[in-house]
Amino acid sequence: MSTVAAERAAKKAAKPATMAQALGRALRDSLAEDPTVHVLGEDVGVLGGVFRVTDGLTKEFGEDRCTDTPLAEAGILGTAVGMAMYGLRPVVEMQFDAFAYPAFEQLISHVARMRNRTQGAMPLPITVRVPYGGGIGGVEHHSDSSEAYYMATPGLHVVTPATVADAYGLLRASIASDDPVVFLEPKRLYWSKADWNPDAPQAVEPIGRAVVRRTGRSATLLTYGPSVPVCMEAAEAAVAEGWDLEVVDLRSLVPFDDETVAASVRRTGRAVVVHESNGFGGPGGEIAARVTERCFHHLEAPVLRVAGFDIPYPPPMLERHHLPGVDRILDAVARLQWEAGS
Amino acid sequence: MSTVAAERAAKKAAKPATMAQALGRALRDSLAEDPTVHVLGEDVGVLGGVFRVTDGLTKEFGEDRCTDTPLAEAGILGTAVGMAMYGLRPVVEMQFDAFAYPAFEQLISHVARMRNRTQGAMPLPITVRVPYGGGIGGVEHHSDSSEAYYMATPGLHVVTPATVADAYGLLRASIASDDPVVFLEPKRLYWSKADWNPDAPQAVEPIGRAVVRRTGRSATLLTYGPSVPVCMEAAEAAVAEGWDLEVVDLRSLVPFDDETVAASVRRTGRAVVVHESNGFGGPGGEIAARVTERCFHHLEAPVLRVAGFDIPYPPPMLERHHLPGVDRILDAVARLQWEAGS
Amino acid sequence: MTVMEQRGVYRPTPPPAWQLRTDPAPLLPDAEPYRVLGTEAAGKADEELLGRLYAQLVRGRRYNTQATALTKQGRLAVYPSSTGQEACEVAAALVLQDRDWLFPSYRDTLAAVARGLDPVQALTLLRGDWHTGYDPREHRIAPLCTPLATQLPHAVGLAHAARLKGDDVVALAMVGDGGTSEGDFHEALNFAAVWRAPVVFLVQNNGFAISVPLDKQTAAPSLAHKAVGYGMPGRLVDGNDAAAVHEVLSEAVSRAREGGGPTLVEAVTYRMEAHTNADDATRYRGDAEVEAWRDHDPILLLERELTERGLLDEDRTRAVRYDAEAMAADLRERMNRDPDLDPMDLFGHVYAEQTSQLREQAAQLRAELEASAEEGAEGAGGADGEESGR
Amino acid sequence: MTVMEQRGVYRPTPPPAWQLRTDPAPLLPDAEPYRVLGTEAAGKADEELLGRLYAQLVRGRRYNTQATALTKQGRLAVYPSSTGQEACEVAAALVLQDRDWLFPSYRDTLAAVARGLDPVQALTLLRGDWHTGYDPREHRIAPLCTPLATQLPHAVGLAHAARLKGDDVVALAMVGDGGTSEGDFHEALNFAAVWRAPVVFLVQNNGFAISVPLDKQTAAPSLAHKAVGYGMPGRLVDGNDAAAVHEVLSEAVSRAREGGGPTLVEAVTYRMEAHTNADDATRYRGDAEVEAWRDHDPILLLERELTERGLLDEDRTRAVRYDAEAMAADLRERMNRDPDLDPMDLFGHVYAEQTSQLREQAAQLRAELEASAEEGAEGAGGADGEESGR
Ligand SMILES: Cc1ncc(C[n+]2csc(CCOP(=O)(O)OP(=O)(O)O)c2C)c(N)n1
Ligand SMILES: Cc1ncc(C[n+]2csc(CCOP(=O)(O)OP(=O)(O)O)c2C)c(N)n1
Ligand SMILES: [Mg+2]
Ligand SMILES: [Mg+2]
Repeated sequence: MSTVAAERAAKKAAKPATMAQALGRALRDSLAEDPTVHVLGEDVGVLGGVFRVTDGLTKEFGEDRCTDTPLAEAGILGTAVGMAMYGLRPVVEMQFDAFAYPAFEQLISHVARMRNRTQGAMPLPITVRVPYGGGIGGVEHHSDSSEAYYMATPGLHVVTPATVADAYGLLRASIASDDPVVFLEPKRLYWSKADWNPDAPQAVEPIGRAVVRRTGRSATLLTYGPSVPVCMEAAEAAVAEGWDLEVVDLRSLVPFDDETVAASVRRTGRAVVVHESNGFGGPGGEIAARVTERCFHHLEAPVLRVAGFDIPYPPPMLERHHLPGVDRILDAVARLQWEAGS
Repeated sequence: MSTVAAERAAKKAAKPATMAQALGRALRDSLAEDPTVHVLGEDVGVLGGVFRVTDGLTKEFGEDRCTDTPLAEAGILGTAVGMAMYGLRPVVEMQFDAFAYPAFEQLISHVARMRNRTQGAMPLPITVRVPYGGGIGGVEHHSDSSEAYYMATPGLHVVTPATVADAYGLLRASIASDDPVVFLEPKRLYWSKADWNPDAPQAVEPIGRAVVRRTGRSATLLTYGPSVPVCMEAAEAAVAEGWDLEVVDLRSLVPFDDETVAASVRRTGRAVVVHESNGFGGPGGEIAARVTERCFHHLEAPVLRVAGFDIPYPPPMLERHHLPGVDRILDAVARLQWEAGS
Repeated sequence: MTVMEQRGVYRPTPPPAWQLRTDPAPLLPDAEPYRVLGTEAAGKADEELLGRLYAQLVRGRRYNTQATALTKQGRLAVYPSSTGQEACEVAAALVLQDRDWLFPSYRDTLAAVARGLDPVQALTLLRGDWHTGYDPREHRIAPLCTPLATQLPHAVGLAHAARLKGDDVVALAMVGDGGTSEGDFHEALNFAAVWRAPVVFLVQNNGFAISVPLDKQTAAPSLAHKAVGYGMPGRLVDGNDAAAVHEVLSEAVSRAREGGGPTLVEAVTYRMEAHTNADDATRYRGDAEVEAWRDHDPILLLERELTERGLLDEDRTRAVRYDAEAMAADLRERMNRDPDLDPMDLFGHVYAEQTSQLREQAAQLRAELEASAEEGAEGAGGADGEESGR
Repeated sequence: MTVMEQRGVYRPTPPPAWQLRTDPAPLLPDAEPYRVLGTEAAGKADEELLGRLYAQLVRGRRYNTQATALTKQGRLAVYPSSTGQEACEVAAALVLQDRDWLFPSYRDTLAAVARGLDPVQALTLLRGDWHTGYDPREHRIAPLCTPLATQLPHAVGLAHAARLKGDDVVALAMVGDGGTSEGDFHEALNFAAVWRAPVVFLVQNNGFAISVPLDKQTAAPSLAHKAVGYGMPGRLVDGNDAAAVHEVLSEAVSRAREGGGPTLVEAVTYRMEAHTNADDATRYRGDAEVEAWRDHDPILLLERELTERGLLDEDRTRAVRYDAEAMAADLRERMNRDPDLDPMDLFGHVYAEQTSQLREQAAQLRAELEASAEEGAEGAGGADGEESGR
């Protein structure tokens, strides 16, 4: 069968799959292919995780490969460090964003630095899976967007998928990476669906490459994770207003794909960064600053930011007012000084 | 005696004091004036802290007011939360920047949010003193610039002095604040000296106001804490190159003084943000982005950043290559596209 | 002499003069959970107290079933039921004086309610209209705590502060078996013992942390055995025996009140429902185990005792049930009303004073709300353009 | 059967059928630190071992004085001396097989040296030319750990991984009395016990955490009493009695090796010097206390024993001293040379592959270095424009 024919057949066999299923499949395939991969976390065993991402893994690979740990996040990540020191490749699940905070010291002071501290002698190929973001009606401490903390920590990769296929590809790549990766899973996309054939040969996306999800000429929306579908929707709605928006899904916050991003903004001359995380001190500042450094003379307007407000994450009944939505994105696009230039 | 005369007398009585002494005096005066103030931390008692900032406090106020705790940072901050819940005003010392990380969950999930979570019923007037930054030849984990983490956390104030007088005034204001304040003490300025009269009525600086340390017309250096003296030095050196640099000492990263900063940059049309913290994901991104948002049409060049490299803090013998110095600042100033405009 | 100076002035001395700092023997728990109901000790139990416990257990169970029902009607975002654990919840509330403080976890809304908090306020967090639905200082009930074990150092700090101020206040902090594995548990107990803070730690060992059974959580003889490592007494009690839990907690509260320092109490109980309504317990445990615990139901145990002793007649039972039903009906009725929310509250109480940044953001939201109200679209609530005084 | 499935299948059963999960009695430490030297047990001690311990103690003391001297000459940024604690340091090194792993804290460079690591490599961190001066995998010595107690979960994870792989490897992790207060201590011991990981935790209780004495650190009968709360044996040993520490650690290592799980060992010792050369111990402790411990010096204790038994003649003593002096001379000589540093190493090993951002930054530094080299200024080292292969 030719590659084209194979691809066509694979596409035909594709069935709707959720992002959670694709993530689970990535774990399964990693466990199957590489005996040094171990999954550990709270409730990842028989329960299959509170989001069911690890469903079936303990059954298929045994408790030694997919392990329910005691309830202690620093302990989980700390023991994962030890396991990685011995040559294993641990994949740690943090149950929710805010419950990764107890492991912060281990993450910052050890995970991120061990390779550097030992001049390359002891890399730590650990993947830390962190469900993040809101929009699922979670009560407090269940909806934080904590990516700014990880971005500010040299030595970590920070990756986040927005599609079912990327969920698989990026998680495989993260587990295969010889560096520690904080793998941020957008909670509200866990149940998002796409046609996907888990048995077809899957593309393993390289870490560190953004992708243009929609080409456009008026302005660029720079976004990632849970905000990607929102930006796509905004771009569709913008057509009616006469704007042809380009949408860039960053996919990897660290390393940052300056090339793809700058190329897009140079083309369009205008940009809005969109994310759920608080605006102040959030990822958008870094992104806007580096785009401006690189594209200053191409910019018709300052790079604007649409972000969560600078408040603790709100209670479920109010979260829709906090989360960047289509209208707020279009409002920002409207402020891109259209009278000023092209 | 007139105010002017009193001021003159006070100035005359001023003697060289170090920043560490001014901080200690601020603690002392706060303890003396307000019986609800309590100092706690590791070695803050008879030892007087590893930087001697709390020297003499236990002797003067007793162990109940200045308390050596067990060695557990989450426990220190967590018990401080409880003390504040009961109406006390704890001032917590973290021994070094990286040793504040174990307290991260308490800081993010409780300290920063308690007021908001309880709709104002339970504010937490806690000051967390964190010695930060490098330049003192410290071995690993003793020189982190962790301000980006705190800036990204709504509900915290983030304050850092650069002068002896500000050390006193800002710490007094932080302790008096009804909000939690992360008070970042630039380690390498602990022994910096200025003429200062501890017995003169002291200005208590309001939190949230930047100050122009040097006026200039060519470009603005936006900086804070340990980098302020470096920027002042750079500004002096710049004169020879024909640049008249303005230096803004931010003093408070949260709340951010957009007014003072934007006014300066609008005046000069060019800006460089200077800090020790890693560049990527560091405070500079936020600062550059918000300056650009506010001053876009006044800018002759993109706001540039001079920051620590995106690496784990280096060992003592190499740190001078990492820390932003005068040359690196002047190199950035030179890149502000002088041919392009005014 | 200050509080901090009251401690022994132990200094490490050379090993020839070494001695244990305290005698471990009295700190160790008994080998069996302490029980009252159905034992000789029951004879000594205060009848009035047993009656109050009974009324509260029945009310508590009804509260649990009502709250669970509200999740099905979409009136609660989530509910972690304490069905089966009512003896612990109720006893924890009843042993405290008004001036004492309770530090509940997310599962302990019932303890707050049994202490007198309005159930609607107790459930605010789980309904999702705000994080904490009551003024903690007014009720001396800390906010329901979700990040596990993080409330324990708070309890220690508060109790310590009260002691420093010379106030007669005890703090009782609740945590689950899973929560004992967290570092904050360790640090809190250690601080409490070193400071001799008037705190009681109540661990409800309900057998599971979500799906994880106790044997994957700890290898200790019992959780109460952890106490000796901090130099405080550890007590093991049958957590379904309301009289026993009350007695053990009362003793611990008295000891704390009298300056005797903290106590760790492990109450052995069982979580009869799933972790929350969102959980599927069949994935990790069998019916048989759950059924076995039904014989040891806290209401059943107490009812048996009261009946045998002729303390429970039909009138009393009816009155207790009536009271429970009235509470449930009121709760149902009030929870069925939509809470009155103002989106502008988002910007309230982030800081004592709003920063200029928050003022800008509030103005933005206000404008959005006004615009959508003008559009006649079903405006996103409270678009009156003013912050509520809430 | 997999490793994880070997645990008992304990399930919480209703309190009528309750039982302690393990017998606490054998887990509790004795009331006195175990001693060998000067006791009857000494008769059974292996003479060859005593001789080796002695040589290492003398060498260790010399190492400590030499390192301290190097701080005065500005050749070390800082040195936390283990003077007085050599028995623990040396015994920890000697009980391990080659394939076992050592997890030292910042104070434990001597343990690494006693295990055979080049002292210059051990001191790299404290000299300040790099963070870790050796390849941890080559030597089975984890990087010297500064954030307190954070190395303990690493030891557990490594030991667990080895067991999963079927390798006969034990991990020995060292921590101070102050470090036992950290949450990571708790979490590590709990994981170790639940997983029955082959780890030995050695707490050197040297009386102080910088200035804070033990009585402000814990109210426990002893630190070894913490063990029962995790379900592992706790052992108390005279930390200045090298033979006793060796014996207790050997037993613990053997138990771990044979699948018996972890042990917590508290060695009672004393820090004779200040916390580091930068510390001023007179601020928080008196001379009398320090002097009292001089009679209990680890070298003295062993010397007395060896002399009484006629195992230490002048030749032997001279040989031991000679060896120690040779080590010190070599160390001094090599530490007096400036290390050869390349600033471009800053960008090495942040990631497996340099990111484009780091490449840009490396280029910037390279340009700066070249410029300053050209200026003829005493160029900031290694400006050859290439990353070293270091
Ligand atoms: C720090 C932290 N980690 C993880 C969670 C997620 N979580 C919520 S409840 C729970 C299990 C708690 O078990 P236990 O302490 O036994 O209390 P129970 O639910 O049985 O009352 C977990 C893991 C959390 N809330 N906080
Ligand atoms: C997490 C953390 N907090 C604080 C420190 C600062 N610090 C370094 S050593 C020390 C005292 C440690 O005492 P102990 O554990 O008894 O070890 P010892 O120094 O006596 O060997 C402290 C507080 C640290 N290194 N790590
Ligand atoms: Mg439980
Ligand atoms: Mg010590």
